[in-house]
Parts: sequence; structure tokens; C-alpha cells
Amino acid sequence: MIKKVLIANRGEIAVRVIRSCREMGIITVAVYSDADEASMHVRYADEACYIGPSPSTESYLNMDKILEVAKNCGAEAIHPGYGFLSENATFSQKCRDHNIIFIGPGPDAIRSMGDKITARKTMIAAGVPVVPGTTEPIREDVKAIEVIREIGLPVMIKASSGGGGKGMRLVKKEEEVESAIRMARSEAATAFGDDSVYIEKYIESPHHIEFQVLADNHGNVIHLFERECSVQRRHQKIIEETPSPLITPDVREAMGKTAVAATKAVNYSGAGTIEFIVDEDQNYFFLEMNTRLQVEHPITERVVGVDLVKEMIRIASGEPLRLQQEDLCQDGHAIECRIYAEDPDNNFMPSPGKIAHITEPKGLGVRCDGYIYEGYEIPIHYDPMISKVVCWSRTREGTIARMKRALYEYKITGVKTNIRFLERIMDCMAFKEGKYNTQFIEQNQEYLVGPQQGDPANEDRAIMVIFADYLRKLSQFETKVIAKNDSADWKITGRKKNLFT
Amino acid sequence: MIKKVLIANRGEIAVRVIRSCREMGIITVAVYSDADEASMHVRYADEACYIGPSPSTESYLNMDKILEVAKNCGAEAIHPGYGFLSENATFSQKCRDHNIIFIGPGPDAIRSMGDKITARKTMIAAGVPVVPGTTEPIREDVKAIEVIREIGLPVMIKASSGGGGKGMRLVKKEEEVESAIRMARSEAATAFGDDSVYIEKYIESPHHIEFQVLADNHGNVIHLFERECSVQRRHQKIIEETPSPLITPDVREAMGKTAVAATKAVNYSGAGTIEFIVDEDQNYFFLEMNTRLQVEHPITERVVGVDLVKEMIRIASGEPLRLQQEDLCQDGHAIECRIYAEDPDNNFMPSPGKIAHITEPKGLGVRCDGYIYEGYEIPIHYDPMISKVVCWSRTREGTIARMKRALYEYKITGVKTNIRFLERIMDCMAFKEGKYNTQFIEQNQEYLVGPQQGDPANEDRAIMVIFADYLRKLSQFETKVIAKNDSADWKITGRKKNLFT
Amino acid sequence: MTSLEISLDDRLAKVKLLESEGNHFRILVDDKEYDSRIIMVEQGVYLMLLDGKSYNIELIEEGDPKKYFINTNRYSYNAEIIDAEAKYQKSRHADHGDDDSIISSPMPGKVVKILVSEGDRIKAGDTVVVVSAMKMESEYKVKKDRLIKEIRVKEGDTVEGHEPLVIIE
Amino acid sequence: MTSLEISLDDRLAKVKLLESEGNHFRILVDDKEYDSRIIMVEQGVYLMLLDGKSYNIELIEEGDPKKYFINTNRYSYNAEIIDAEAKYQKSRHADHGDDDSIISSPMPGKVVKILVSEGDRIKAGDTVVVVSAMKMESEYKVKKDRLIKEIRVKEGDTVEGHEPLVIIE
Repeated sequence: MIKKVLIANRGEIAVRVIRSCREMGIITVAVYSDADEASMHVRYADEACYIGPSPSTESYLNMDKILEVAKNCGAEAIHPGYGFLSENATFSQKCRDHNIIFIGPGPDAIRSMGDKITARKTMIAAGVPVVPGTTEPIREDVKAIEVIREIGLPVMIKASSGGGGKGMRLVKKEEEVESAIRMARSEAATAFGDDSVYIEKYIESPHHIEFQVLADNHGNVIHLFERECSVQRRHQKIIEETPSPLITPDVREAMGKTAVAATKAVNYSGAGTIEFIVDEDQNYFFLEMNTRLQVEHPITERVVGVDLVKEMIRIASGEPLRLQQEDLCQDGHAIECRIYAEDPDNNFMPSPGKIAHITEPKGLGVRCDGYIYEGYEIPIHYDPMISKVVCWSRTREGTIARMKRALYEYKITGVKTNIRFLERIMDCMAFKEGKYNTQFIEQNQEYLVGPQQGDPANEDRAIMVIFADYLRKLSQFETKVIAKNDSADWKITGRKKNLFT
Repeated sequence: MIKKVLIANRGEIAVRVIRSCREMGIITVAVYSDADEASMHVRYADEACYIGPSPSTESYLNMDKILEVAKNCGAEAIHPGYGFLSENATFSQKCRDHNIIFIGPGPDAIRSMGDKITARKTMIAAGVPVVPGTTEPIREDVKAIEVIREIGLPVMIKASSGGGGKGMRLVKKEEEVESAIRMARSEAATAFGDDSVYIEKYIESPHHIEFQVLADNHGNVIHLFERECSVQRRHQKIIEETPSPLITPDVREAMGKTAVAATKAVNYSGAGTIEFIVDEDQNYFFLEMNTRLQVEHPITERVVGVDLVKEMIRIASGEPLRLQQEDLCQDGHAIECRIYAEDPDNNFMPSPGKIAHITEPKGLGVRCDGYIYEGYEIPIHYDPMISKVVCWSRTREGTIARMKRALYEYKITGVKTNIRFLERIMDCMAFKEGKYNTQFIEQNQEYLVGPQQGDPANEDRAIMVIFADYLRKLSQFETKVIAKNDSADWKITGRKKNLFT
Repeated sequence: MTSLEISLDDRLAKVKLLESEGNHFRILVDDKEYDSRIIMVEQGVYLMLLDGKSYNIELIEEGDPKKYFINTNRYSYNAEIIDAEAKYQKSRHADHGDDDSIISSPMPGKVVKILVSEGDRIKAGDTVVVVSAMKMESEYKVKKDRLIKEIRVKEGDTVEGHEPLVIIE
Repeated sequence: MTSLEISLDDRLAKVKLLESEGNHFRILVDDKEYDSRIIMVEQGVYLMLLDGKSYNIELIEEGDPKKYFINTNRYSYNAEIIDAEAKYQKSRHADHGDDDSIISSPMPGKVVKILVSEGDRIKAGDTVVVVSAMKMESEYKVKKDRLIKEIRVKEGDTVEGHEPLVIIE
């Protein structure tokens, strides 16, 4: 078994990986940039190594520096988390070349799935249904425009090396084409160091349903059922649940078998996710494979009762899978809400800053995976996701009620967050009935805007608290002045009226 | 269904009950004493009513005041939590007289089980095996001494109205008899308002195993399996787990049936616990029934997948049980550690005080039910338990590893706690092997004491941090002096050398 | 007793302290009288007990001890203590320049691209500058035909929130 | 540069600051030199990065800014900053009265029972007073034969930690 792991990541996922390592008795090494010196993953790991300046291109994406640090501290393996280098075939190859275990698939699997065009070709060959689209990566704006004209609008532009919604643009109108291509390529370059894109026919209002898979180095592949990820904003998931309220047991079984077949087709190893788009009639098409741990993996962990990070580490250590497909079942219902530092009332603008106060939800059936703490300054350089709330209960209805309770309990001040927005989703009839697709946010705008009309009694209470706080500061100031006056012969000028200026 | 519930309790259990009410859409009313004005249950409830001075006899045990408040605020039901009035037959009766639903059993069931002597008689009649002991409550020291001489030492003195280890004393030697009786009766009077005691033959080194039961008002009774509660200090549980590492499936089934029979024998309603003492050969004897929710109920919730507080409320509303015995099973393994504000290196002396800083454990398979927060002052008037950590995984071994991780993550400063002591228990071979009984703490003293020898490198690090903190304060002071000097014409006397005196 | 005005979003309320002892307050808000307990339980976190109800209200000072951002359960507000001095400051700032003449990002970020030069005449809807923060890129455009007067930043610069990036006319 | 002594339980260490910049420190502890980053991440919570390892150390001021209770992962310590003034204070307190002559509770609580009267002569092992705190009762006994000189509390009193309850001789 691996004895020491370097975590080439930051934020909540680095903390989450360290937790499982600690439970396995594995020594953990955090890496950090200038901005992350006091970040939770550095505090929580056994060891911590500096890897460079704040921009991720100079630190968390700096492969050679990370490998050098891993060598120096004697780490036998690297866990890449999600994002950053997690789906980088070159990094997986470099780890292999340096005799360091990459906790994830080998370079070939990443390459054939990470490159979305190769992935499509492989899936077509394996008999897996795919969405119509390009078969080659596009590196020039002119070429992209040409291809879009060929397929016909609407289309989706995606980063070839991408995932997680970054570098992704939906184009519906002719006049948006050029700007969309430019933005998608620029974002792709920043996020993945590769500005090539591919283009797919856009299917209106589909469901986004993905299957979790685990594959060992001995040819065994299992799936751990699905996650329904259709609640998206700007093609970024914000709420996920399992089981999906859409698919029937028969379709679930068929999709699970397809997911296992797709995984076997690329000789995969480790934890991965097969993403499907599904229409209202439960027809499903392979969309892409994420060759890494997903943000939303905890809902699967809860319902299937498996620690996915531990499984990844065991697989990377060469162990055969302990779990058999027939032992697995979905027990109860889990929902995850992603908490972002952003302003839902102002076009979801990111809201970095210093955490003034935080109270996290706890109690039965609630898991809260975060990394921020009081006094922590959320850096501007990285993703604005600050935590994930995962709730479970026996029924979907019970889980929604629990999530509402958890979001009510969750208080963060200092930065703006989407917590109230998530609460409104939990109250939304379409969500409660489980009748939603990827157009959910757009179609339910009217239910998702904040309360417009004031509540005079509530205003009065706010005013009184402010007043009490003002009086408290006033009396503290007076006490200080008196204390100073008593203990020394300082002269008091007593400009009390202007004390806060 | 009940619409508004008053919670006649405080601390973590009040917060825990409010959580379930909130998920059910029930309005909650907290009650509080002087000491608890800013306590978490007051902050978290929808409504909050003052009920009296800090000593519990004048507030949380003041039945008439609590009933008056319930009437005034329109609460239809009262949840008593554990401790305080939770096993008080008079209170259950008074609620009934005032047309308020007591979320718990009726006065007759509490009386026949709460009075330990009647309970023994009832159980004997129902064919349930019991431990040899007194058949009448004892109200005089002289009588108690006489009875002890009759049964023969060792004996256990217990509060007739008690539970939770309070007012309980083990007597092994002749010369301890008088002092033990006096202390037990005095503690019983303070905790339960009744100083009568009963006496049982003490069985050396038994296991303490209890069964959770649920009974509705329609004659249905189920059990939710056992909790092994043998890790005790001064007859107070500190660690509980389920399943028990001792009992075999056959014995589990037989004990479960006995628990259901015992529950039916008193026409019970609500959640209750049948406590057994079990010897190494798995012979079991009825010890007592706790006619309320237990501190350790969360491990059952996790392994059986049931919210016990919700079930209690549904039962109290008159609903029949939704769960059938044959639907229930134990999924995986759960352990609870109780966190006390106490000093394990100084005879577990309670350590009330102000919380300077707290970091609670989170992540997969960890539930932390507490009520303290930064800046909160733990009152001297109530129980020193501040939270409970509950861990789950598929296996007992995995759960112990997770608990170690959770305890490592748990940081509380300002008061002393037993966290490091609990960590040492997790490392103790007898515990790891599941081979322990109620003598565990005494028999493993050598493994449970803190590290005696210093670690010079660790000392050096502590010294450097203190030094850095001193330098920080020094520079802050200088900055303040300069700022003051710039902004006003105060004269600085500059006694820098003495700045911290 | 103490009396002053507090602005809460668009509302301006008169507040007067009638009586206080410890955390117990009698306060007049406009014409309504309240009798309440107001307890600071954590830094900036208040518990208010009023008519038997329990309310959690969080105050965040916004740089200035007289300016607050307030979170209540459903609503958030911006508030300000208005005393004589604040009134004077407000009257002075009333005729300050038009904010539309400055293009700024509401949050800290990095300037990714500047699409104009000083002296350029641009059309309504044209993009002036692209700023990236927390992995998201935002385009800042003009609403009317404009002249680029001054560019205060260059590509690659890290900028503060509300910092003027480009001055237009 | 700054130099002083710090006591850590029984140990007395000489500490000297060799260099510091921001949160980067070079420090001499007795004869050993360290090069480390020391960051206060939360109030009283420090992160120390030393030789590639990450350490969490928590400091609690014990009433006096020069006295600390310290939590490291496995060990806890009591520490004190010893400067010239502290040394003087210590020397003055050295010949202070024998603590055994005062019976006190180490924590706040309530006096449940006083079993002696002023002037009583009691025997080794006799209980003097019973104090209840957080629902647990503790008996305070004498180790040798003693005379009860003064009783400073009465039954039912609430007492602070370390407050003298009974004076014995």
C-alpha cells in the first residue's frame, strides 16, 4: 500500500483527499502557492511544500515543480483532485516517467477520453450512442465558424481538454458565433493550457445524467449508479442528486451497462464518470468521460456507502476491487448543493473576500465539505466554490426538507454567497416534483429571484440591531478613553461626536 | 400532525430536536434560563421563552412554568429531550391535564419503568430475566445499609428516578457504604428531585448492551437493534457503538424479541431503550428501561437509517409506525464519542469556561452534534457534555480509523476536553479488537494516560510560536501608540517595557 | 437619550433609545415602540428576542464603522448610521461626477484584454475591456457611442474592485 | 534583536530572534537555530511551516498576556514569557504562604455542604467541604490532622475557581 501521497490541488477537494489518506494511515503532503499559504489544506496536511506564485499556471499547473517537490519529500504517489492537472495526460505520463504513482488513469486513457474528439470516435467504435458533432479538434477561429455553419445552429462549443463547464459556450444566433469562439478559446487556454475546441449539435432541454465507474488494474469495472446533474447555471452544475428522478430501473440498468462498456473500451483505471445527455423519453447519448473524481462524488458515496478516494488509492496501489457489482445498491436519496462565493442578485458575479463569520450546517444526514474558516481570505485566483452541502434521507422528499434545513443553518458573512438562491430552488415546484432538465434555471426565473418587497417589521428589527451595535461601540470607546485616562497622564481631547471618523 | 413544539431542554439535544422539527415544518419554541440566554438552542429556535434563574430546579425542572409558557405561546406538544423532565411521570401527567401532547410515553409507563423497583417486578412478571436486588425504593440511610448487608457486597446504589449515571454509586467495601449512600441520594435529589434509591447486586465486568425500541399508540412495537455501551467512566457512558462486537446474530435476535416483549408489558408509546447487562457468555439480564431518547441515539439513526426524533413526533401525533421490523437491518458500523468539557489528566474534573476557538470535524461519515460556538461560555449549572461525534463506515475497523481522524480534526481551546483521552481509547488494543467490558477504562489505565515524556523538537516549536505571538502583540501595541499619536494630540508616556502588565 | 437616523436601503428611519439595561432595550423606530433583548453572541452575530420570537441578524461593517451590510433570514440590506457629520459629508458628495464615465469591475480581478486605445471613438455595445476573476471572464461594454479618454490599466494588471479601469466621455 | 526567556512547563528556554520578515522567522531556541514560517490563521491558532512539515499550534492566553496554555497535536503545555519584570515578580512571590493551608476548588461551582465549623480539629482524610459543578459533586478532604481556622463561604454559595473556601492550619 502507498505510504505517502502528495495532493496536487487546493481548497475543499485537497482537504477531502487528505481526510481519506489520514484514515488509511497515509502521510499527506500539501502543495501551495503564495495565495494559499494559510489555506486549510496546508493547515490540515502532515507536510506542506511551496510551489510558486498565486496564478495557477505558475503553481498548481506547474508539473515540473510539483514533480520535483514530490521527489524531494519522498511521496510515492500524487492525487490530482479535480481541475488543474487531474485530466492532463502529459502529467500522468511524467509521473510514470519519474516513477511516481499518478492516482488516476494512465496517459493513454486520459488522452483518448480527455480529447473529446478521440473519445467520440472510441465510443462510436464501442457501440455507445453519441451526439452529432465534429470529429477533429479546432485550433482556428475561421475553421470553427465554418464547422458551425455545417452542423447548423444551435451548437455547443467546448474545450477539447476541458470539463466542468469552463471554456464552454452555447451559440444560438449567427451574430454570437465569433465572440463565443474567442471567449471559449481564451477560457480554455487559461484553464487547461490548450485552446483547441470542438463543436457539438446542441440538444434542447436535455437531462444531464452521469454514471460513476471504478476500474482496477486487473480488468474489473463496476458502476456505482447515476447522478442527475441537470440543475446548471452557465453550464456549471450547482445541484446534483442520486437517484435521478427521471430514469426508470430498466433504463438505469441499461445505462449502467453502457457506462461499464465505455470504461472498458479505453482500458480505464481508477475512478471515472461517464456523462450522458438524456432526453425526456430517456434516450441517452454519451457526452464525455471525466477521467477523474467529480465535485459531486459525495452523493454517490452516501447512497452507495463507498469512500471513492480510498477506492482510488487502493486501485492505484495495485489492489483488485473489493466491491462486486451485485453487492451494490442505492440506499435512500442524496442531494448536493454547491456553495459559491458569488452574488446571485447581481448576475452571479464572483465575490472574493475575507470571511467575517461562518456557521456550518450539522446534524443527522448532513455532510458539509468546505475549506474556508473565519478570517480566511478567499483568493481571487481560483474557483469561487467554497463548499458543498450533501444531505441524505430515506426519501427524496425527506432529503429536500433536510437540505432546506441545512441551508437555513448555513450562515456566511463577509462575502456574498448563493445560499439563499439554493433555498429558493428547494422551494421551487418543478424541483420538488423532480420534473426539471438543464433548462431549469432559465425556465423558473420567476421563482428564483429574491424577495422584492420589504417587510417593515423585519426592517425595524435590523434597524434596532444596528442601533444596539452602534451603542455598544460608543460605550466601548468611552470605556477605553476612561481606562487610558486612569492609567496614564494622557490628555483627552474628547472628540466624542466624531469618534468614528 | 403537530404544528408547534416546545422543547423543554437545552444544549445539544435541544438543537438536535429543533433540527428534526424544522425538517418537518414544525414551529419550535425554545425555553431558557438566565445562564442560557445566548445559548445555541435559543438562537436556533423560531421562538424563545424565558423560564427562570440558572439552577435547573428553578428553570428546566420547573414544570408549572414550562406548561404556562407552552400554553401562552400556543405549543401543542412538548419534547423533553433527555435528562431534566424527560422521565418525570408527574410532568407527563400534567401535560395530559393541560391538553398538551407530551412527546414520550404516558405517566403510567414512565412510572412503572421510571421507578426501577416496579420495573423489575413488571419484567419478572413478563418473563424477562433480571439482576438480583431490592424490590422496594429506599428513602432512609439506615434502611439502605441494612439492605446492602442482606444482598452482600459488591452492590450498586442507583437513583430510583434516575438514569445517565447520575446518583449512581458502586460500593465494594464496608467502610464506603455510608458515604456512598449519602452522595447518591444528594445527587439524585439535585438531578431528579427525588432522593430515593434502590440497590442491586453488582455483576463484575459485565457488558452494557441496550436495545432501541419504538412503540406507537396502536399496539405496534419494533426494535432498532442494539448499542454496545460498555466504555464507561464513573458509570457514565463515553463511547457507544453498534453493532456490538460481543453478541452473535442469534443472541441479537433473542434480545430484540425480549426488548419488544418488555416494551409491550408496560403499554409503552414513543422511543425507549431497554438496557441489559450481559456477561462474557452472552447471558443477558434486564437492567432498566429508559423511557426517553438516549444521548447515544445517533449511532442507531446512522446504521438503521431512521430519524428517531421524527418517529417520536409522528407517534405522538397518533400516526401508526411506518416501519416494519422486517424492513430494518444494520447497515455498516457506527461509533459515538461524547465530548466533555473536563480535564482527563486531573481526574476528569469538569472544566467550564469560555470557548476561545473551535474547529469541528467534518467530511464523509462524520456527524458532529454540538451546541457550543466561539465566544460561548459553558455554564457551571448543567452537564459538561458539549458535543457528540458519530462516525460511520462499512466496517468496524474503518469506523475506528474515521473516528481517529475526526478526533484529530476536532480542536477546542478555552476549556479542557477529553478529546485526547478518546483518541487514546481508539488506539487501545482491547478496544480495537472489540474485547472490552464495563471495566475497560480501569483495566486499560496504562494505555490511557497522556504522554509523559517531552519531545524537545515539539517543545521548541511551541516556544517559537509563543515568541512570534509575543512579537505580534508588541508590534500591534507600537502601531496603536503611533496611530493615536498621529491622530490626536495625546501625550505618550511610552511605558513600552511594561506594556503587558 | 440617544436619538439618530439610520438608512436601510431606500428607507430612512428615526431611531430613539427610550431605555436600556444590559442587553435589554426599549427603542422607538419611527413611531413604533419595541421592547427587546439584543445580544451579540459572536463577533457581528446578533440574537434578538422580541415578543417571544428568536431572530438571528448578522452585521458586517463595510470598511467604515458607520456602514453595515445586514443579513436577516430572508432579506439582506445596506445600512448607514446618519449623524450630523454624515449628513454634511452626503451633501458635499451629492454633485460628484457621473459614475457612467468610469468603467470599473465590481470585484477584484485581472485585466485579460483591453480592446481600445486612448482617443478611440467606439460604438454602443462595443467591448472595452475583459476582466477575469475566479476563472470567469466578464466583458465590459459601453451603452452609448463614446470616446475613450484615458486607460488607467494594462493587460495583465491585477485590479481592486471598483477601481477605475477606463475613463470615457 | 529581541531576546528573552520562555518557560514551558519545567523547561526554561532562551529565545532569540535572528531575523524576521512578514511571517518568516529565523529564531534561536537555546542553541538550536530554526528557519520557519509562523502564521496566525485564526484568533490564537497558528500554522507553523518548518522543514516542509505543517504544524497546528493553538495558544490560549491565561488571563495575562504573558501566560499561555498551548495545545500541540499530542502535548499541551503551560508557558510564560519571562522578561526582567516577570523575574522580579517571581522573586517577590517565592516566599508566599503555603498553598496547602487553603482549601479551594479548581473550578467554579456551588458549595453543597460544609462539614466543619471554625475551630474544629479534624483528622487526616476527613471531608471538609463538598462542591458541585456541572452536576458532579467533589469532596475536599485534608491529608493530615488539621485545625479549621476560617470558613469563607456558606452552603449554597456560588464560587469561582481557585477561590479560597476554607483556611486550615
